[in-house]
Amino acid sequence: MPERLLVEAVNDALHVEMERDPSVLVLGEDVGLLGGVFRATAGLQERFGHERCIDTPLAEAGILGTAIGLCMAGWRPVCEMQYDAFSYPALDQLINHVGRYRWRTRGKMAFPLVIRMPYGGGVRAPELHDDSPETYYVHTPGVKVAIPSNPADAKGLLAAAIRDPDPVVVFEPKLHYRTAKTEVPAGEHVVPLGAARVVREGTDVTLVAYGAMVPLAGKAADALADDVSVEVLDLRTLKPLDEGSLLGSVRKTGRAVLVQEAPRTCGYMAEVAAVLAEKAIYDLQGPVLRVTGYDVPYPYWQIEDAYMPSVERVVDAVRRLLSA
Amino acid sequence: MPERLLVEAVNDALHVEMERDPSVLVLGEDVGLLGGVFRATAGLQERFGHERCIDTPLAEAGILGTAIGLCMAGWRPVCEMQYDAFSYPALDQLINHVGRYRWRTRGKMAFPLVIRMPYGGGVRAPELHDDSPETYYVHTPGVKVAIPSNPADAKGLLAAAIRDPDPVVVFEPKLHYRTAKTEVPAGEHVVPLGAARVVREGTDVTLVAYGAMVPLAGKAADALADDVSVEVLDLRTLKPLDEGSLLGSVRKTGRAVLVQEAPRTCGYMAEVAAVLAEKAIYDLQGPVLRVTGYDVPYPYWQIEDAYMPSVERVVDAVRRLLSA
Amino acid sequence: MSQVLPAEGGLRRVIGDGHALPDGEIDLTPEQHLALYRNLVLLRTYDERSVIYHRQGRIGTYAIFWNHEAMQAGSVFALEERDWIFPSYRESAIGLLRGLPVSTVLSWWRGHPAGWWNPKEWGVASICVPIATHVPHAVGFAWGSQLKGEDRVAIAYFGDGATSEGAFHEGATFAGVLKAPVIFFCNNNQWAISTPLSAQTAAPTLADKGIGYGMPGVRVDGGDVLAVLDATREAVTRARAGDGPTLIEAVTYRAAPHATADDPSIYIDEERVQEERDNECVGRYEAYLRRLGLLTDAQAEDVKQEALDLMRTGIAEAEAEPLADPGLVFEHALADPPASFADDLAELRRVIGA
Amino acid sequence: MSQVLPAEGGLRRVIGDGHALPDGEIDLTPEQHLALYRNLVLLRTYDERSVIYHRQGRIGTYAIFWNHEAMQAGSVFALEERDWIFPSYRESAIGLLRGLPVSTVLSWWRGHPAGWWNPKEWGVASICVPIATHVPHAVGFAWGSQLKGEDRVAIAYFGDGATSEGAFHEGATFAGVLKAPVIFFCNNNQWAISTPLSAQTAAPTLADKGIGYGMPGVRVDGGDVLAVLDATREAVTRARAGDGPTLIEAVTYRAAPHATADDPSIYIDEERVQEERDNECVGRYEAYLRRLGLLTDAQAEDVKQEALDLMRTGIAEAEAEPLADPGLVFEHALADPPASFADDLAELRRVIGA
Ligand SMILES: Cc1ncc(C[n+]2csc(CCOP(=O)(O)OP(=O)(O)O)c2C)c(N)n1
Ligand SMILES: Cc1ncc(C[n+]2csc(CCOP(=O)(O)OP(=O)(O)O)c2C)c(N)n1
Ligand SMILES: [Mg+2]
Ligand SMILES: [Mg+2]
Repeated sequence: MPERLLVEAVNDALHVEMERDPSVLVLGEDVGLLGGVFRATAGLQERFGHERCIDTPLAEAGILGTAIGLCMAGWRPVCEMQYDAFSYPALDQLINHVGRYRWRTRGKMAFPLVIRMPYGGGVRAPELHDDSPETYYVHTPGVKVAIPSNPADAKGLLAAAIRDPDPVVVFEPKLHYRTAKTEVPAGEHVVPLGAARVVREGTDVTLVAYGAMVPLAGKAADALADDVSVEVLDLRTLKPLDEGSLLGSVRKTGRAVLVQEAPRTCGYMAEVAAVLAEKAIYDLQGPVLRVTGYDVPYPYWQIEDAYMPSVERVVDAVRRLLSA
Repeated sequence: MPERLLVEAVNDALHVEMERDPSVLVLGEDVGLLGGVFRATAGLQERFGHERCIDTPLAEAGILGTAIGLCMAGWRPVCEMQYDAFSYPALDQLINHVGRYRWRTRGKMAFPLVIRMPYGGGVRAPELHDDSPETYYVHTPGVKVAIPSNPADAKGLLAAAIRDPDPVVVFEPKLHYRTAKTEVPAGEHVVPLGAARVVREGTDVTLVAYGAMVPLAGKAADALADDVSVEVLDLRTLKPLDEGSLLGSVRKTGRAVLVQEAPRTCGYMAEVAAVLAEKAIYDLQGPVLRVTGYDVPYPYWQIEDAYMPSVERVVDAVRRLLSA
Repeated sequence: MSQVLPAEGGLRRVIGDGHALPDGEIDLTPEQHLALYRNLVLLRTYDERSVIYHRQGRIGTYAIFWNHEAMQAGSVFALEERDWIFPSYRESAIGLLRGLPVSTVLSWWRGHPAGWWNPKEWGVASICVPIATHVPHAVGFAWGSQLKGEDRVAIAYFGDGATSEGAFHEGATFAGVLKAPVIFFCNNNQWAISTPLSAQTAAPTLADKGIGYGMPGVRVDGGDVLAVLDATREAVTRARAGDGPTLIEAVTYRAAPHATADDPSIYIDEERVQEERDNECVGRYEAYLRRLGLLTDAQAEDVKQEALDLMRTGIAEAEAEPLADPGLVFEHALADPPASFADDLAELRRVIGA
Repeated sequence: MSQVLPAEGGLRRVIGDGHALPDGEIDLTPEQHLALYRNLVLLRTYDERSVIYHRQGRIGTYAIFWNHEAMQAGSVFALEERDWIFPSYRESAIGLLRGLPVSTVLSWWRGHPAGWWNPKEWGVASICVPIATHVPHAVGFAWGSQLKGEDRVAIAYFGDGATSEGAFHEGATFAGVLKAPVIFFCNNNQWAISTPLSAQTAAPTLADKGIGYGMPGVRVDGGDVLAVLDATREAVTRARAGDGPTLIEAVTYRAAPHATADDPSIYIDEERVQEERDNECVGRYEAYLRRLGLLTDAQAEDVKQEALDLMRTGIAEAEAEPLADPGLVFEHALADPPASFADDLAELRRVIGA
C-alpha cells in the first residue's frame, strides 16, 4: 500500500472520486491554478479541466450558495473553504439552505454536496487560522460531519462524503496535513460515515477523540501505559454519532475522558457527555471529564500550546478520574 | 407595579436604558419608523431621534459590523435581528470580531454591544421564523447569552445586557411576546446576568429550562403535581451558566430533565448535561434526560407541535426517569 | 465579449395611457396576448382571494403581491419551459404560471406539507424566505446547466431591499465572472417592509449596480407587463447567446401591505399608493388589449371566472388535505437518516398516541 | 447633495518618468516631501527586513507588502492624526506611520501578545485577517464619530479580492446611505493569492463599483505616491464636507509572493512582475524628488539608515519580550469574566507547572 501524507490522501481521494463520477466538481478559492493553499487540490485542474476545478471569486457564501444551485443542475460539488474561520460567511447558506433544501422538496431533490476545510490549531499561524468550528456544523440539521485523524481515513471519509446522498462537511486536521506518511489504500477507498474506530484497546478508561486529538490521545495513552490501560476511540464521524461504539467502550471501561480542541461550552464533547449521561449513567464509575480548548478567543500563537489540549492535561484528567 | 406583555417589557427596557445612557442607540431593519415588526422598538425614534434609532439597509452582517465600529466610536449599540434565522448572515462578524475584538486590543477597548432578537417556534409562521439558534451564539467565545422567560426578566436581562461591558446576545421568546401581562418593575430594573432562578420548588426532579420552555416546564409540573414534586429551574442566562443553582437543585432532587426547543445535537442542554455528568455524577439517581427539538429542519407549521417539546413529552420523560 | 452598458436612464415602457402616451408594440400574437392576460388575471385572482382566505383564517400570514403581477407574468412569459424560476416569498404563486396547482401554493401558506413541491417538476425552485439567499442558487443552477450543455436560463426574483444583502452581491459577482445564463429580476417596489429605497441605498438607480458585476442594468416600468416581457426577452437572448447575466430593475410602488401582518399606514405615502392603485397593472394591460381590440368583455369575463373557479377548487383541495402525519417531521431531512430518527419518532408516537 | 461621478477612465498620476511623461505637481512643502519619503522608506525597510527575519525564523508567516508602500504612505499622508485607519494584513505595518513601535508589529507576526495594540492610542484598528470584514467597522466608526460631532474620517484598506465579499458590499451600502465620512481604499494588486482579477469580477474597473453605493469611484496609479495622496486628499475633503464616502482604486501589480508561505511561480506572470519591480514605487518617488532637487544622496542615505536602525532596535525589542504567561489565554476575553476562567487557569497552571 502506498504511504501518503494526510493532505496527499485528500488529494488522492479527490482524484479517484472525480475520475469515478463525472458529476463531481471542485470549487473554491485558489483550488485550481494553485492547487489550493495546502495543495490539497493540486493537479485536479490539469487532469479534469477548468470546468471541474474552479477558482472562484473571494466569497464563501457565494461558493456555498452556488454549490446549492450546482446540485440542482445535477452536479456533486465539493467546496473548499480555505480555512476554518473563513467558512463563517457561509454559515447562513449552510443553516438556511444546505441543511433544509432536501426537506423543502419533500425529498425529491438531492443535495449531495461536500464542504471540506482544514481546521484546528497548533500551527503557529496568524489569528483566525486555528479554529475548530465543528459545533456550528454539527448542530445544524440536515448535514453530516466527519473528521479524519489519519491519512487513510482522510481519503476514505472524503470518498464517503462525496458519494453520500446528503450534504457532508469534512474537517481536515491541518496540524497533521504533513506530519506523517502512513499507508493509504490505492484506488477506491471508502470509510463509511457513522462508524467510529477503537484505535487502541484498554480496560480502565476510554479516551474519546476525533481529528487532531486522536494522535494526542494516543500519546497520552502511551504516557499512562505503565499503570493504566487506556482505550482510545476515534469517533471519525461526529454526525451521525456511532453511539454503539461509544457506549460499548464506556460500558467496558466505566470511565470516559473526552478530548476536543474547540472551546468547551457546547463543543462536540458536550453532546458526547450528554449521551453518556443519558445512556451510560449506570456504567459510569466516575464523572465524565472533558479536556477542551477554553471559552476564549484562540490565543496568540506563542501561547497556543497553553490553550490546546495537551498530553499533560489529558493524563491529568485520567489520573483525576481514576482517583475519584 | 405595572403589568406588561413581554414585548412591552422589552420596549420599556429600551426606553429606560436609552434615557439613562445617551450613548445607547438602536439599529436594525424596520426598528425606527415602524417600531419593529413586533413593535419592540416602538416610540424610540420619536423619543430619541433618528440618530439613536436607525432603520438600516437590509443586511445583517452590515448591521453587526457597523455596530462594532460604533463601539469603537464610543457608542453602545443595541442591534435588532428581525428574526432568529435571519441572524445567520451576521454570524461571521459575531464569531470573528464581536467575540474577539476586546481580546485583540488586550482589553483596552470595550465592545458593549447587544444583539437582541425574537426566537423560537410555535407561532404558525412561514419557514425560518422559528429557529432557536442559541447554540451558535453560546459556543462563541467572548459573548454572553441571556434568554428571558417572562416580562419582568425580559426587561431586567435586557437592561443588564445593555449595561454589561461585554457583548451580550438576548433571545426573546416570540411565542410569549403577547401571551400574558405580568408585573414588571417600573423605571430602572436590572436582572443580573449569570443568575438562574428556581421558579417552583420541588424535591423529586429538576426540570431545567429557559425562555419559552419555562412556562412549558411549569405546565408539566402542574400536570405531575399530584404525585411528583417537580422543581423548575429557569436558567435565564446561558452564558455564563449559573452552575451553583444548577448543581444545587440537582443535588437536592437527584434527577434532571432538560428541556430545549433547539435541535438536540449540541443544543444548549448538551452542555448542561455535560456539566451534570462531570459535577453531579454522584448525586444523580438516574439518567439525565433531554426533551428537545429534533435534529431535522424545523417543520411545516401544521405539524410544528409534533416537533416542539410538549407538556406530554416532558411529563413522559419525568415518569420514565422516576421509574428508571 | 459582450459590452457592459450603462444603466438606462428612463423606464422602458410599451403600454400607453390611452391619452397622451401612445401605445408601443411588441411581437406577440393575439393568442399570446390572451395567454398573458390569463396569467395576469390568474395571479391577481390568486392574490385577492388569498387576502380574503387569510381574513377568514383559512391560510396563515401571507405576503401580498397585488400590482406585482405584471413583473411576474411578463418576465415568465419570456422564458421557455426548460428555464428555471427562483422565487422569493413575493412570487409565491409564480408556479401557477407553470401549471403548479393552486392548492399546492395555498397549502404552503397553510403550513401544510402538501405545499412543498418538487422544483424539477415545474422548473420552479422552492419559495425563498431569507432575503437574497437564493440569488447564488440561481447562478449555480444556470452555470451548472450550461456546463452540462443544457440550454437553460435561470431567473431570480428579489426586491429592492434584497440588493443590500451580501448574498445578492456574491451571486451577482459569480454570475458576472462565470458569464452564467441568469437574469436578476429586481422588483423595486421602493419599500422593504417599512424601509424606503432612500434608506436602502444611495445608488442613483438599482440598475446602476449592474456595472459593478459587469452586467447590463435595465430599468423598466414594473406596471407595464409588455415592457417587462420585452426587457426579459432581451435578457434571455443575451443569456442564451452566452453573453452572461442581466440585471432588470422593474420599478413600481408597493400598493398593499408588505404582508397580511403589516400595517403600512404608519409609514407609507397613502396618496402615492392611491395613484398606484388607480394605475394598477392588470387594468393597464386590459385597457391596452381593449384599445387594440384584442379583448372582448366576454373574454375578460371568462378569464376572470376561470381564475375564480381555479381558486375555489384550489382552496377546497387544500382544505381537504388530510392532517399531516407527525412522521413527516423526520421524513425528508436526510436521504440516509440516522437510526436515532426512528427511535425519536417511535417515542413521539408513543407519547402523543399518533 | 453631492454628485455621484462615473468612475474615471484613466489612472490618476502625478509622478512622471523623467523622459516622455512630465512630472506633475502637488501641494506639499519640501519638508512634507521629505517626511513622505521617510514614510515610504520606513515601510520598505520594514517589509524587506521582515522577509529576512522570516527566513531566519525570527518571525512567523508574513504578508509581504513590497511595492504597496506608496498606497499606504500616500493615503495616510492625507489624513489628520485624529482620523482612523482600518488595515488588513497587507497593511500590518501601517501603524508605524503613526509612531507605533516596530517591535509591536514584529511581535504581531511573532504571535506574541505584545503585538496587539490599543487602537485608540494610535488611531489604527487591529489588523484584520478575515477579508473585507473590517469594512463595516470603518463605516460604523466614521458614522459614529460624526454622530458625536467629532470630525474624524476613517479609511479602510482592502484588496481587489475583497470587493467580492458580502462584507465589502454591505459596508459600502451602509456608508452610502449614512453618508459616512469614510474612504474605501482598494489596493488593486490584481491578484487574490493565485486568483487574477479577471476571475474575481467582470466589472470593467473596481472603481466602477462605486456607483452601486452612490459614491464616486477614483482610479489612481498605486505606484505613484503623490497621485495616491492627491486622490485621498480629495476623498478626505469630501468626507469632512459631509459629502460621504469615496471609493479609491489604486492599481498596481503584486510584485512579491502573497505571503512568505506562497510560491507565485505557479501562477504569476513573471515578466509583468519584473516590469513592476523595475518601476517600483519607492524608487519612482526618490527619482522624482531628485529631479526636483528635493533629495540629496546624503539625505536619502540618512533616511535609509534611520529606518534600518529602527528595525534593528525593533527586532531586538521584540525578541527581548519575555515569554508570555499562559494567564494571558484568559485575560482579555471578557471585561467581566466568568468564575470558570479562574478555575480553568488554576488547573492549567497546576498541570503545566507555570
Ligand atoms: C435575511 C433576511 N433578513 C430579514 C428578513 C425579514 N424580511 C422579510 S421581507 C423583508 C423586506 C424585503 O424587502 P424587499 O427586498 O424590498 O422585497 P419586498 O418584500 O418589497 O418584495 C424583510 C426585512 C428576511 N426575510 N431575511
Ligand atoms: C473571509 C476570508 N476568506 C479567505 C481568506 C484567505 N485569504 C487570505 S488573503 C486572500 C486573498 C486576498 O486577496 P485581495 O483581497 O486581493 O488582497 P491582497 O492579499 O492581494 O492584498 C485570501 C483568499 C481570508 N483571509 N478571509
Ligand atoms: Mg421592496
Ligand atoms: Mg489583491
